[in-house]
Amino acid sequence: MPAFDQLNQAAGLIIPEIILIATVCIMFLTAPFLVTETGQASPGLRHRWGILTLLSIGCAVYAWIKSPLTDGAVGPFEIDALAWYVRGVTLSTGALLALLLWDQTEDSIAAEVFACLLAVLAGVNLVSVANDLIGVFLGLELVSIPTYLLLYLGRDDWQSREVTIKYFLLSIFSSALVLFGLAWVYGLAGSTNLAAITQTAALTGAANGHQMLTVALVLILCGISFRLTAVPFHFYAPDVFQGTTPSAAAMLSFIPKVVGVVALLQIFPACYGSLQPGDWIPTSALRWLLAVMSIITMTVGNMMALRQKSVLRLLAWSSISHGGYMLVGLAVSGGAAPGASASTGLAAVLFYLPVYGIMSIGIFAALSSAGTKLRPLRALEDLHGLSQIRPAQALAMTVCLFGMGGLPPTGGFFGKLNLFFAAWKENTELSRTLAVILAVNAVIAATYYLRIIGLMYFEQSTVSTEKESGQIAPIAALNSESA
Amino acid sequence: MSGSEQLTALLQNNSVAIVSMALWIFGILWMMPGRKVTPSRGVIPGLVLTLTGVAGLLLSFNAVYADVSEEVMFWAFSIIALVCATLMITARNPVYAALFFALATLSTCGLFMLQNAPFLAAATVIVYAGAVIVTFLFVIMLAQQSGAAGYDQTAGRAAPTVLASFVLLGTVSVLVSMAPPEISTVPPVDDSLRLAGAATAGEDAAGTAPGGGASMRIAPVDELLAQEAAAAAAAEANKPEPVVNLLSRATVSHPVGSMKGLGRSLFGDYLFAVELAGTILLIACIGAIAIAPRREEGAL
Amino acid sequence: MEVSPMLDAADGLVRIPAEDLRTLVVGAALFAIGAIGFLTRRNLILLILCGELMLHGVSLSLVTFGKLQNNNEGQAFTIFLLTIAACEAGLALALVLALYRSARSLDVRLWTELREADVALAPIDAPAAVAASSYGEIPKLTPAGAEPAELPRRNKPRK
Amino acid sequence: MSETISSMLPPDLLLLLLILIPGAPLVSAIVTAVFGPKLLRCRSHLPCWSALAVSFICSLLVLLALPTAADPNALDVIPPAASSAPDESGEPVAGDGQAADQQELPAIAAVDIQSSSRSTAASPELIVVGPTWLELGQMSVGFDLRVDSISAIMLAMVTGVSLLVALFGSGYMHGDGGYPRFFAAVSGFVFSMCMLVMANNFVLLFFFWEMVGLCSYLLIGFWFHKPSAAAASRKAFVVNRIGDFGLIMAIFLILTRFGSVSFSDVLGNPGMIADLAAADETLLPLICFCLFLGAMGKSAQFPLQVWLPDAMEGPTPVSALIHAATMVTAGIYLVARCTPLFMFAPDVQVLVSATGAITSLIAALIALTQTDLKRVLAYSTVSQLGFMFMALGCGAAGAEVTTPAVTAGMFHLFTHAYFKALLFLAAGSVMHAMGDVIDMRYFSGLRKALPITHWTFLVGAAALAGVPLLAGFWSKDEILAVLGTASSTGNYQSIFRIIRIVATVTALLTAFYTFRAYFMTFWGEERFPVEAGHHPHEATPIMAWPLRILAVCAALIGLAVGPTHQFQTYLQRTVGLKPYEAHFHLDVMVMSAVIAIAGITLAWSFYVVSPAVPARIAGMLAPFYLLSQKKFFLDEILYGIVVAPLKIFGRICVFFDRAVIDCLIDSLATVPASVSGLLKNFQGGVVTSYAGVMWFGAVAAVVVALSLF
Repeated sequence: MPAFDQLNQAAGLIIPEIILIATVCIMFLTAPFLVTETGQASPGLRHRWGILTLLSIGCAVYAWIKSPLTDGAVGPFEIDALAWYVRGVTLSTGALLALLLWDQTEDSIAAEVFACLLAVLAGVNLVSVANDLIGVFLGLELVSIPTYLLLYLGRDDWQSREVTIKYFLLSIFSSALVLFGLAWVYGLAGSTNLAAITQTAALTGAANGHQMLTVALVLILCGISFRLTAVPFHFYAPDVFQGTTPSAAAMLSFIPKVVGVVALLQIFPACYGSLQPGDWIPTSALRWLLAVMSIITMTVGNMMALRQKSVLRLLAWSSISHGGYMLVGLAVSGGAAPGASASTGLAAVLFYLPVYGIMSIGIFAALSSAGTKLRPLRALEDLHGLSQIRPAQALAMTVCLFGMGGLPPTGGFFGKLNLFFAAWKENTELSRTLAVILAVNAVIAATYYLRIIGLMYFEQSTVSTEKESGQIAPIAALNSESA
Repeated sequence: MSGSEQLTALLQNNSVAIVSMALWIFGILWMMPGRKVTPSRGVIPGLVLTLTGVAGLLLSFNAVYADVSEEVMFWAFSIIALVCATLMITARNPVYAALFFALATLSTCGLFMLQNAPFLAAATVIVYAGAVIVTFLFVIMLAQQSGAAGYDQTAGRAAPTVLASFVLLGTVSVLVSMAPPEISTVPPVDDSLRLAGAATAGEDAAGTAPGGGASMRIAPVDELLAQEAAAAAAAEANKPEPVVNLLSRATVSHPVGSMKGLGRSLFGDYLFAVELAGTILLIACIGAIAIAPRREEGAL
Repeated sequence: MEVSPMLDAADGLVRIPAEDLRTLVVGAALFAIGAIGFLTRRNLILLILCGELMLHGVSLSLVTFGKLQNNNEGQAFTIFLLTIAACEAGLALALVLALYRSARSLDVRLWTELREADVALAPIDAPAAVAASSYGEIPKLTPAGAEPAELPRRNKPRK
Repeated sequence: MSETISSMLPPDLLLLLLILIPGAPLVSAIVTAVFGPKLLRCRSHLPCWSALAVSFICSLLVLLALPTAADPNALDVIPPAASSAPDESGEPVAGDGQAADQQELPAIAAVDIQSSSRSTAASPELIVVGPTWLELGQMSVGFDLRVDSISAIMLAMVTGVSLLVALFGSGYMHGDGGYPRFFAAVSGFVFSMCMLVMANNFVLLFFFWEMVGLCSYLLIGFWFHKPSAAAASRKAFVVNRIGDFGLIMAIFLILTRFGSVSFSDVLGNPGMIADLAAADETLLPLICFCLFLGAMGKSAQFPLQVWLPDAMEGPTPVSALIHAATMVTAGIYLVARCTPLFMFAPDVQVLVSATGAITSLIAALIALTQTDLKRVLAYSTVSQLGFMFMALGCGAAGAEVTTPAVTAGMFHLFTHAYFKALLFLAAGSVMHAMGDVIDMRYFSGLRKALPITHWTFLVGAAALAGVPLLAGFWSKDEILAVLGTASSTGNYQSIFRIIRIVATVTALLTAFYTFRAYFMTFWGEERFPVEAGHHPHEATPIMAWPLRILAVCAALIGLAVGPTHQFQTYLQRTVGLKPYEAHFHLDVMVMSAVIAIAGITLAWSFYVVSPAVPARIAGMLAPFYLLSQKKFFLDEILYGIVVAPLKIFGRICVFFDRAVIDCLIDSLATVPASVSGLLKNFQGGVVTSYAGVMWFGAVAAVVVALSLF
């Protein structure tokens, strides 16, 4: 029975995700029994859940290393190089995020929080391994639904509720956009299977097919741009980052971007009949759209970041502008110019993703460990003189901010350089314009990153010294940065 | 053709659809609450405009189902769905809005029936009308015991939003009515695949059944055989082996939308997706519990 | 019986019959109407219902395409859509209740504490002022001996 | 003797010596800078002393070993392990001997020591091929070291004088708050100077040329809280930049035309120089002029001499170190080193001579009337540097004069280092005793109070004045002799005749003002300034012994190497110089002796016998006196023609910057603010309006994509 054989084999392809999801189920199902009705939990419960989480991620990493590559599979899952890479990135940053969440959560909700994190990681991985529109869609939802919970569970106050409802409403709105596009893609291609769509598209030239396909793809792009925080789909980011906990913000700054990029790379190349994302050559309309969006995103993100007084909001806008940088890579990914490698832009984006993730998580980790429960770091004034009070955190943050600003010799510098060269080497007017604007924006961005560093090192402190909390996360982030 | 000529041609060819959409727009705007709390202008003119608009839009397609009863059902369900949707988004009382939503959902389910999806129609009715709407109504009642609230009497930026939405709708309808998209149907199953499928399904020896048109009926066997011959000829034309979700294919014994066919699809091709959806449901359930305020110890 | 147009096409491409196009347009219209409601209304529950309406549009398109494509994938997709919509509805209800407990209102514009620092708040109408004018006054018994005051026409309760 | 030493020095050891010479001061500088303020404090001199001693000993060994170490004829006395290294190829070869060496000195990879392929008995040279440091196109710049005759002499002189100055300085600076800083800077300075003279390419030379400038900046501005010191250090730095501009232009020209910046390739290739000179007759004069411009800045030649007298604001040991013996000699060294280039630019050589003449005359005239003891010495330094340049430029008279000219200049540099260091240190001792008062009008008759200082100062002054048999006598004779030769041969006889007269007059003036200072300080009635307290004290032993040693050197060094022409013989073997037969010029000797004694007598008669005379003469020649006292108004003139116009230009620039550029930039900076001010209105916190913008964006994207499709 080939069909059922296929299914049986498919189970072997997603062992890391199965491990993660099994852990999620265990945690969700047992957690309520360890908490009293009023929400009291035995102190230190979070350590047990945290260890379980790390254990699960460790097992998933092991399974990931052992996992085979199945290029061109037709079943529900396909592990190509992209999926393999994304899995690695997700799991490793997931471990960092788990460490970051460790001391930021209360014992009573630790299980839910950690389980949500694992579910999110599994969702990202599933999007990357799915070989089916439905798989991609469910993966996306597996990312968003736990995210609502993470946002809500972080704190119990007005702001966290506001954050959750905002993210929730905009998320379902963007999901609807994606779904409408997906419905039309299915309708025009005749199958939800990405391999089948690829084949049909290659046979019938779907890239030049009906204009409805363009409409559908544009709607999908718009919906996914919400995850990439591309302007004008970015609105939730500043408000949400400002209102939620730093750990949730760290997750939110990175994971949705990964899942967005991966989802785009799963759906779009298939609709153009390319087996590999690297072969994808978008139509000029789509390229223009990506390019314009990236220009607007970079510029608006940086300009708005310049005027921020809240450090979390500033980081949100910087996250938006980073989304713009990534869009540059996507816009030039389909080189189309003779001699240019089509995958240069993609490679640059895929390199930039983990670099950005580590930097971003590092900054939020430093922020959350430098602040305290009583006095979290929110406004830029809170950072004054941080180097005297919390030198380790200030240093970690400085390193990460240097990376964000793209100053050599950090990874951020090479990431931006890769993107720049990818755009420059494509050697079209559009891509060169993109490259120039990228460079200009990098310069603008450097000013506010350096301003933060200046505040930390050259201003007088206003923060009272309190017991430090959560030293582990920034150090972990720093280590991975230097590695 | 230059851009302006193209635009003129476009407007001329789709004048009916465009005019009806304009009427519909005016209908929505008439009924939509304003920026400030003002008394309702009365629904009748808006309702008339909306009805005319919806009917005109559907008429502009200039097509009918082969079966008259189907045609009547289509008109009834479509118009009820769209008008109720319009009333729902313009209703000043959220209870009414929820009820209009229920009505729109029911009509949509009727359209599902028309599109060979009886199971889905039933499932949607059960899920939405039976669970979602009722729950929402409970919440509305709970929240608004004191009657009308100001925020239900106002709406922001109605005109630009309605225009933008109808630009999208107009784009879609003009695109598909001017040049109906050619969809790529899945190529017929060739012998080897069909054998594999036959071995799987056992009784599916008859191969595929065309689900085109309004057919829920089974085609005569000889016609099917002729079709199979044609399909074999097509398959021989050096095409690569098609990639399909085998178990989702409609067969003679499992036509599109039948419970068996859908079950084979869900628990065959989409087995993992079902498991995944189950996990998501679990997360959502526990999440909803976690979000819900904790009760005091001992309290119910 | 009408021969399916799909078998006429040698290259595997067929035109969608016009009668099914109508259904697709109905789906798109539901989607668009839902979007309008989502963007203009202020009641949290209505917003979520409008989101569901958009998903109805998507479901209708999927089901129609499923019929056209002669496979069950469209319907399977719809079922997953339904599942996710149910998940979101459940979460939404819990969330709305939690929000209602702290704000005592379902107005989405109350939730604007997080915004750019120097942007003016969107105006929020006082609900009390509205109750009188919207559905009209609740009929009361007039004092004995007085003529009942005639209600203005516009303020008649809407059916 | 040299044979025995070189046979004792296998190449490994030789390499070690070469590395130790700059390495020891570098280590000392780092150690003192890092540990000085907290750990060493008043013991900060110890690293410096030991490093300079090591450096000096190594320099001496190298100096003695050099003539044979790299001599191909002497190879057989070098152990076989090393004989593989100095081969004919000229490329670095890692022989067996080097393996052990690399283990010892892992920091310097692929070091090789070799005698150049061009090395002959006539010009021995040791070249260390260091790690490559800079690769630009075909240019590759490495830390290549080169020691040949001229470098060896410079090294010995620099390290020797520096060691004595450091000894003196530990006494002089005792108790100063910046004690560790002083020794760190001195060590750094010596390191830079050693590297400067050991560099084997122009870029490395330039690098350390700038390092020397930096260290001198730090040392001149040592008491930076004193406004005058800060201003002086700034002035020195800025004036030097003008010269550095010339040097860097010269290096660019050399790089582009010669395709290399290595001394071996450029200077050791007379054929190529001749070809280039023949191909483009303006090229070499241009290069040489630029090089000379650099030398003018560093060696304080007219009109860039203004920084040196002001630089006396630094501590007196610093004056002795930088402004008498070492740093200012860098310019002389550069011109001497580039003799092969200058040979093809006789016009520039004449310019060198003329500049030297003008400088020395002006400086001597100014020195006549200065009352600040250190300033007198500073102007005498400028004047003596002018002498050296006069000599260096004599090569214009013909190829056969070149080598005598260069050796004469270098010889004067060599002797001058000792007696000028001596004079400065003695002046420092006076200053120390007088409570930091150095104006000669406030004290006199110190010979009884400060006997050691008195005697040593007398020796130094006599040497400077050119009293026969003392150091200055021999070298000044050489210069006058070579000037005589130049004024009787070649194309520029008339010019050199004038220069010779100037030199003679300057020599007379030198003797006069030196002894004027001496008599004013040490003779006459015994007077002390109030700052000195009731009893001035003689120098402590740690200050006295360097004075004694230097006095002995100043007295004997000329006698030791002058009559035997050993210096000349040694120096001739530098690359680019031709050996010649040195001989005495009795006529010149007699004349210069007469001049010296005349000058001294005049000073004696004016300031000891009849102290009223100078005042009367000053009254008679009031305008000239004023001119001299005010330093010919050179500072003012420079201010008027250079600084003031630049200031006005600067004002204009500032105005332009404020009014135009700033306005532009400011308005540019308001763009993000205004744009974000507009954008912020979309960010009002209402979630449905966010969704609205998303929706508009999506619809716009659809429409745009379709219209572009």
